[in-house]
Amino acid sequence: MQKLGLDPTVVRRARELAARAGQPVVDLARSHTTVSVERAVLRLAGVRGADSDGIPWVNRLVDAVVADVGLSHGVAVPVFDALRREGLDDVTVLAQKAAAGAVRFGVPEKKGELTAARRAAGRAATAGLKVVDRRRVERERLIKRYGDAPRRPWIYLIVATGDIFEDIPQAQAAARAGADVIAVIRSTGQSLLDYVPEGATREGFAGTYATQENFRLMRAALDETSRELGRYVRLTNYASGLCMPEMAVLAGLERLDMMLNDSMYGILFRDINPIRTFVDQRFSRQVHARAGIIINTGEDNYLTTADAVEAAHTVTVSQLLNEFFAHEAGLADWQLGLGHAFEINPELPESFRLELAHALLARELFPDAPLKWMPPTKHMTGDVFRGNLLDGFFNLVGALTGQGILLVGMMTEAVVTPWLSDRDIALQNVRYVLNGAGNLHEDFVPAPGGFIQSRAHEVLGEAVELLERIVDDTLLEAIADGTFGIMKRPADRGKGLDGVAKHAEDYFNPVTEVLA
Amino acid sequence: MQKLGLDPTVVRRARELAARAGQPVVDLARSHTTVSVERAVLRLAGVRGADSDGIPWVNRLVDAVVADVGLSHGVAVPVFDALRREGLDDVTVLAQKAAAGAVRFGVPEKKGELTAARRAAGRAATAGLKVVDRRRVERERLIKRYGDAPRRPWIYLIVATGDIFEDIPQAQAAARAGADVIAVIRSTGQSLLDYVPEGATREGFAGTYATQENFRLMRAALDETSRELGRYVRLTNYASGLCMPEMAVLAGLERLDMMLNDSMYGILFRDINPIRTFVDQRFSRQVHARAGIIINTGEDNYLTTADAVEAAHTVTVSQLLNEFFAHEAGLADWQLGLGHAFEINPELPESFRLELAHALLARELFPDAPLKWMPPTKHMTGDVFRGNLLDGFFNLVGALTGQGILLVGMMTEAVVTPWLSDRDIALQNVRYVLNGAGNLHEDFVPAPGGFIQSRAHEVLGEAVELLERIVDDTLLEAIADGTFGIMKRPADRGKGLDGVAKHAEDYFNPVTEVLA
Amino acid sequence: MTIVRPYGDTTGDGMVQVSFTLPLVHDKRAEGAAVQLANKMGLDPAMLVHAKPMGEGFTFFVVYGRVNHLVDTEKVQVVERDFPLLSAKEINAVIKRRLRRRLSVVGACIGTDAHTVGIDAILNVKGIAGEKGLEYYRELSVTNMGAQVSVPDLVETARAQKADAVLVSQVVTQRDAHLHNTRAMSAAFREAMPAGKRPLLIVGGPRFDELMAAELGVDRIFGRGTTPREVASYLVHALIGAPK
Amino acid sequence: MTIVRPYGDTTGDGMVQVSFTLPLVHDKRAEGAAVQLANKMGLDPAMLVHAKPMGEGFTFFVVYGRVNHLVDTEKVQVVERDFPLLSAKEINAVIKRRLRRRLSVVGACIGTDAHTVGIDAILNVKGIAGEKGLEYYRELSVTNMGAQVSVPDLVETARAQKADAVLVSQVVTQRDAHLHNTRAMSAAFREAMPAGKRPLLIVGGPRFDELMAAELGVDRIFGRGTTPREVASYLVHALIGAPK
Ligand code: B12
Ligand code: B12
Ligand SMILES: Cc1ncc(COP(=O)(O)O)c(C=O)c1O
Ligand SMILES: Cc1ncc(COP(=O)(O)O)c(C=O)c1O
Repeated sequence: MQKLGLDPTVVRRARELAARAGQPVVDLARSHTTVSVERAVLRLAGVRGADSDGIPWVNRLVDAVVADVGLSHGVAVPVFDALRREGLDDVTVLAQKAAAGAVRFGVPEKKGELTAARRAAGRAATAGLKVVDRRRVERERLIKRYGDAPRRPWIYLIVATGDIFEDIPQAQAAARAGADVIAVIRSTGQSLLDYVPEGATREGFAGTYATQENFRLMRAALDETSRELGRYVRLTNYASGLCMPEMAVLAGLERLDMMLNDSMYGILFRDINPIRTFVDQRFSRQVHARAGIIINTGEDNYLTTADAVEAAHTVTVSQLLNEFFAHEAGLADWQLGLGHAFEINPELPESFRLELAHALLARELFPDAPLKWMPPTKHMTGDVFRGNLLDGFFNLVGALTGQGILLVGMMTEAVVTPWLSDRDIALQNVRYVLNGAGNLHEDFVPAPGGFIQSRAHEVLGEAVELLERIVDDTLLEAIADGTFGIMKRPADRGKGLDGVAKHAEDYFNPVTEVLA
Repeated sequence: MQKLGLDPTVVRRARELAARAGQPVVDLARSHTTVSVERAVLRLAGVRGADSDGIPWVNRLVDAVVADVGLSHGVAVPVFDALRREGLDDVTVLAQKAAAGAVRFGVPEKKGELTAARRAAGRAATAGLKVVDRRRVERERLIKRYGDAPRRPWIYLIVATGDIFEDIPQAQAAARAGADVIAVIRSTGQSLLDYVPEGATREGFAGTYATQENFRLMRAALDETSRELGRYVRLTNYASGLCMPEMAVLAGLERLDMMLNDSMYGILFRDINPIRTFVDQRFSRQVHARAGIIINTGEDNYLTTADAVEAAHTVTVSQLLNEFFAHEAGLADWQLGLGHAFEINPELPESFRLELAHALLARELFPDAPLKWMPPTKHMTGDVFRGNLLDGFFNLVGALTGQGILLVGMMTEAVVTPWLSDRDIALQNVRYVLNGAGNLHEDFVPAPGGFIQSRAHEVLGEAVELLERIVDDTLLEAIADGTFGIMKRPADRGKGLDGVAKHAEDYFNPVTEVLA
Repeated sequence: MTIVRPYGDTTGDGMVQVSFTLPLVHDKRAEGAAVQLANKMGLDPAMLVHAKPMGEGFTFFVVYGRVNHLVDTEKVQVVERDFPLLSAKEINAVIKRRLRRRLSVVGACIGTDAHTVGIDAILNVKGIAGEKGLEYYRELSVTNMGAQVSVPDLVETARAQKADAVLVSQVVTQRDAHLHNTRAMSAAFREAMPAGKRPLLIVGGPRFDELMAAELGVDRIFGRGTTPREVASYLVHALIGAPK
Repeated sequence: MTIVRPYGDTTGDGMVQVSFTLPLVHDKRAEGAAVQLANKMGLDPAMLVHAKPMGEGFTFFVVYGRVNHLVDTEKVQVVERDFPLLSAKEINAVIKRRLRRRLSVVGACIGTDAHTVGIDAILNVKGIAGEKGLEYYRELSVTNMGAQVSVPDLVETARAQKADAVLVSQVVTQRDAHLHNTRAMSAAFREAMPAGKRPLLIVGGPRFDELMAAELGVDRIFGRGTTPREVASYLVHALIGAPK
């Protein structure tokens, strides 16, 4: 049921503008590659493990290729050409040799060698994608076998102990307590590492590292719990930071179910170079599309730095852009966990109705996307009694507006990363609201022309205006100007720009060949 | 706006049935008197103070009259006859003499003496009522001068330290923090005392005594705070228990603004005799009507002993009865703070929508009464985090259904009488809800024929059925059967029956003469 | 495990939450005072995470921190159930076989306390938590005197009913009302009846400390969440002994 | 008043609320363990009012009770503001008159911490709580390096900007990240510059203990709710001295 009476022509116009604003960035992404995209390719093609310093062999291999021929041709051809020349069949062994300085890389001049290298790379990459495909089938099978989450919204809980072996029992406990989705938070520093750490880890600040092994361990533990509970429990991590494409690959290989993956988060909140981010982002989304992974975007973050009322329309604009980029990369609507949040200052008159207006706008603009509804954080304080109350009203908005994924708020938000008891209290809160008022949306009918409808129309109007400006000025300019989250990020600054290259004429990527 | 689509004929029928069920009880009340009614008359007529054991002179005087002539004539004539005979002009002095055994009482046989006594009693009682009238005018003036509560619902807070001198600063602090109404809880034992203690008191369990002096002290303190805040802060106490009529008089004399005053509470929850209660109740309401005091009824209490869903219709029935009795005693609709409560088990599916249905039913049945909305108590536990959450949803129902008086719930309900910080947290909760969602009722439209409407119709239907049964069996039988709050209270049992007398032919009461 | 610490999100982290009001105007010194108190309670480090001025001269605080106390579960004092939990059937059978008359129980909520829901939950057929109350037991004869019963009336009724056990409920605890009333009750029974003739004295209510029975002069205390079957089983155990 | 107690609803009642989790399965013994802990924290009597089993082998407790500790407000240790709070006008005037050049400030959020809202609140024109940030002060020259700045970069920039003061923010505190980073920062400055040439080192963030400045090797710590004017006033006080 449409409750806001949005004008379909305005909605259509908003989408058109988003496409026009996004297209230049897509063009950029299609014509560039990055070290992480190339490493992701090699991971799919079978490179595994790390050297004794913990630097992954994919990093060593890509570095070696870049040193010899640069990045612009892609690494697949030089690598598979060398593999043939060296008479090896294991790319990891090649990486080890290359790291020792024992291999030279180049793009073969002979047509036959080129074709052979491309074909070999294609076979290897396809083998990797097959694993991803198997994982996807496996997920579907397990959901069928164990059963799916019992209702919408899915209940999404975080664990963040900083030690995978503490995280595991906490995640299992959270699942038993009712979580449908577990997100394992990673260490504060990881997004700026230009490699993915290896192995099980017990360190980190406010979370431990995202590694393939940690993914595997956690997924196995949750499979066990899913079996026990008779309900498939989803696992989430982050495809963001400098290794976004590799994270997407690892998630696909280890059957993660959802990934935080935003088109602009890294730019805005990690000061990663915009071009780097957009290129990495497109590749990671192609992989997510293939893996059947649901992405979660990060519009909620803007409201922690910008004002949630003033900047409400920037959330809408960003959702439209994220949608455009996602569709372009092959993601279906059911995979779009577009983000938004309950971050209006609770002291503001009508704050709750404003939240309803914003949440409903997102719901009606993206009727087929499983919106990710984020709890209050910015206006949470050390007053934990008040905190639990705000979380309750956040949950109510979630229920009234049919959000798809409910990130459960913690009363200790302003104090600590969640304690065991915080999660328990928070889940009790969610259960009370969903159980007691879960169907109240039937009786929630924004008065025609009233406060809620007007506010939603106003925000949509502002979004259209902003999109018009972005189309005129370019998205990169808008980002440089602080349009999103008041963070100013010029396109020629930020981390990781040196890992970007424009495609050479002969650029070849066996993965995008398949995924495109 | 009517949101439930109640059938006006059903509503009319419910009221008619309530009148028919109540009328025999009114007849009973009109043909009986009680020791407390008579003491109330003497208080209005000017008897003050207590003996050295703390027994008020009114008690001594009424006891002396009863010993000589019984209660059935009323005490006014014997007393004022004796006053004339003794050549006294101060009734308190007469009481003292009578207590010493120095006065005999009788009903004068001579027409002239009788008329003289009646006239003297009438003059004295009228003087007392004049004070009450002055207080009422004073209230109206102060409200005009300081301003009234800024919004509906009025915010109602309890103080219960057990010491009037701790209660006062706490009440003032509560008012400054936002309370529009302060209720001073009295000691657990007071309702069964057949006299009103005298003077300022610093003892009691879970509250200190209701005395004329405590009333005066608290009203004076709140007047001071009202001036300071530029908003008249109302004061509440209890007209219930064995001294209900006297409490009403003292409240009128000391400008209390609201009084807890229910037609059946004392019967059910204090095991006071039903006849005693109904007689006392009628008189007390006549006085409240004159004093411009708002009464608060006690239907909320039923839901602490009975189940709030099963017994929902008993609340409606009791509200209809309380309304009938109140109108009959001269109270206007604006004086009817009919009680109901948020007491449904929060574990029950749809609990919140059921609460909405019940609260809205009360609202639409009594559109002109300032309903008193009571917070969760029964299902509160020592989990104070959950407690604050439930209170928030209680506040939301209050706002969505336009309740008149919001009794603020405390997160420590199951633990202690409210602490200073509990009130602060509770008020913060109320402010958040009213400020953020106070106008959400505009968007709350129970779906036609949906869950909320159906439930409200169902409860009203059950109420009509129950009223039909009560009309057939009599109200006294229904009370004896445990219809209300599952408490079984036969009409010939309970405390205070010996203080009841049927009017003699010549019964005279100078107060009811005026108030009738 | 015998030694444990509070658990926030990591074994042994010792984390706890504390809130309180100090009668001080809110300023830095008051915040320091709050930290001082938390330190005295054993929180170190103590994080003051919330301070809110209230009224005149009061401030409310929330403090989180690591507490350095250890909990030794071996040294925990509790009143463990030292009798078998019997079924209604067993209870009736034991009474019938060993006592050969119905066991007489008198219940009341004494003093000015009017909270009957608790004692009714134990006595009335309706019961609580899915268990029927003592009235339901064929071999128990129950007299429920209701609320606000005076101690002399209770003693009188106990005598008249030849009570084997007296069950008293106390819910209001402000200013230790429950302790005063219980002491008055047990003293009255001691005065009224010789040791051998006295009924078993049992009190219950949500805020009693079950360890205080001796101090209050009663035989047993039941706290939060008591069920009728526990009480009936205890009655059999204390008055008749083990079933056999 | 110098000696105070917590206040529930009566002067001197000493009432506090505590909650925590114990790694114990919920039973009577666990409840006893919770009371034991509360007793060790000084609650006596301790009322256990809520116990909730969580997951496997954990129980959450809420306890209320009277704490027997006294708070001596004379003995409270706080970092009191020991400098006058100046207006922007005064600050600019003092710098202009006494320093005769703009005072150079370099700010950053170091380590992997990406929380810039706090340092931005102090530095950016926008400010916080109605006060403009340091950039707004005509006589202050502000370099805001943003977040996730490495210590070597910070030292480098401080040198380049001839910083009179370096302002560092730390918000993430898990596993004492803020303390590690602050120590690393102050050590780097000590190593890189001789005592007389070092800028004033200031750190801030919501979970710092303001008493730890010496221990962390910095000149001053600012906590929750700091406003730009306080910081500017301190800069003037510490670098220039009293206005006159
Ligand atoms: C229901 C209720 C009422 C009802 C009582 C109706 C009735 N007929 O009982 C009404 C509305 C009348 C009422 C009135 C008052 N109440 Co009241 N009431 C409550 C309430 C909401 C629930 C109590 C309850 O029924 N619990 C459910 C039963 C099943 O639990 P229980 O009593 O703990 O009993 C269990 C065990 O303890 C044990 N047990 C109990 N007794 C016994 C006895 C024996 C022998 C055994 C073996 C076991 C046993 O077994 C039971 C079953 O498991 C509580 C708040 C709360 N949520 O706890 C306040 C509460 C108890 N009331 C309170 C107060 C202060 C009052 C009033 C004084 C307030 C006023 N405004 O005037 C009045 C006066 C009452 C008086 N004179 O005593 C306070 C007491 C504060 C304190 N700690 O001292 C409370 C805690 C609320 C508060 N925070 O202020 N109340
Ligand atoms: C906004 C926010 C974010 C934003 C930050 C955006 C940005 N550009 O800053 C985003 C969304 C990006 C974010 C991310 C994360 N966050 Co964050 N975040 C918050 C949040 C909601 C508010 C912080 C804030 O802005 N406060 C407002 C400012 C004005 O206050 P302030 O920082 O205290 O600053 C004042 C004073 O402390 C002082 N001050 C501060 N610095 C300085 C410096 C100087 C020199 C001086 C003088 C004074 C001073 O003055 C300021 C003004 O009064 C808090 C929760 C909360 N409600 O507190 C969590 C919180 C800080 N985040 C947390 C975490 C764990 C993270 C993540 C690691 C989580 C994740 N899922 O990945 C990430 C990674 C961040 C990273 N690498 O550091 C935790 C930290 C836990 C802990 N105690 O260690 C918190 C407490 C939430 C939680 N409970 O988990 N976060
Ligand atoms: C979309 C998105 N990506 C990433 C992150 C954080 O992860 P990291 O900084 O470790 O990449 C967040 C944080 O909440 C997020 O919202
Ligand atoms: C209508 C009514 N009267 C009286 C009381 C309690 O007062 P008392 O028992 O002291 O008369 C209540 C308690 O909440 C009540 O609801």
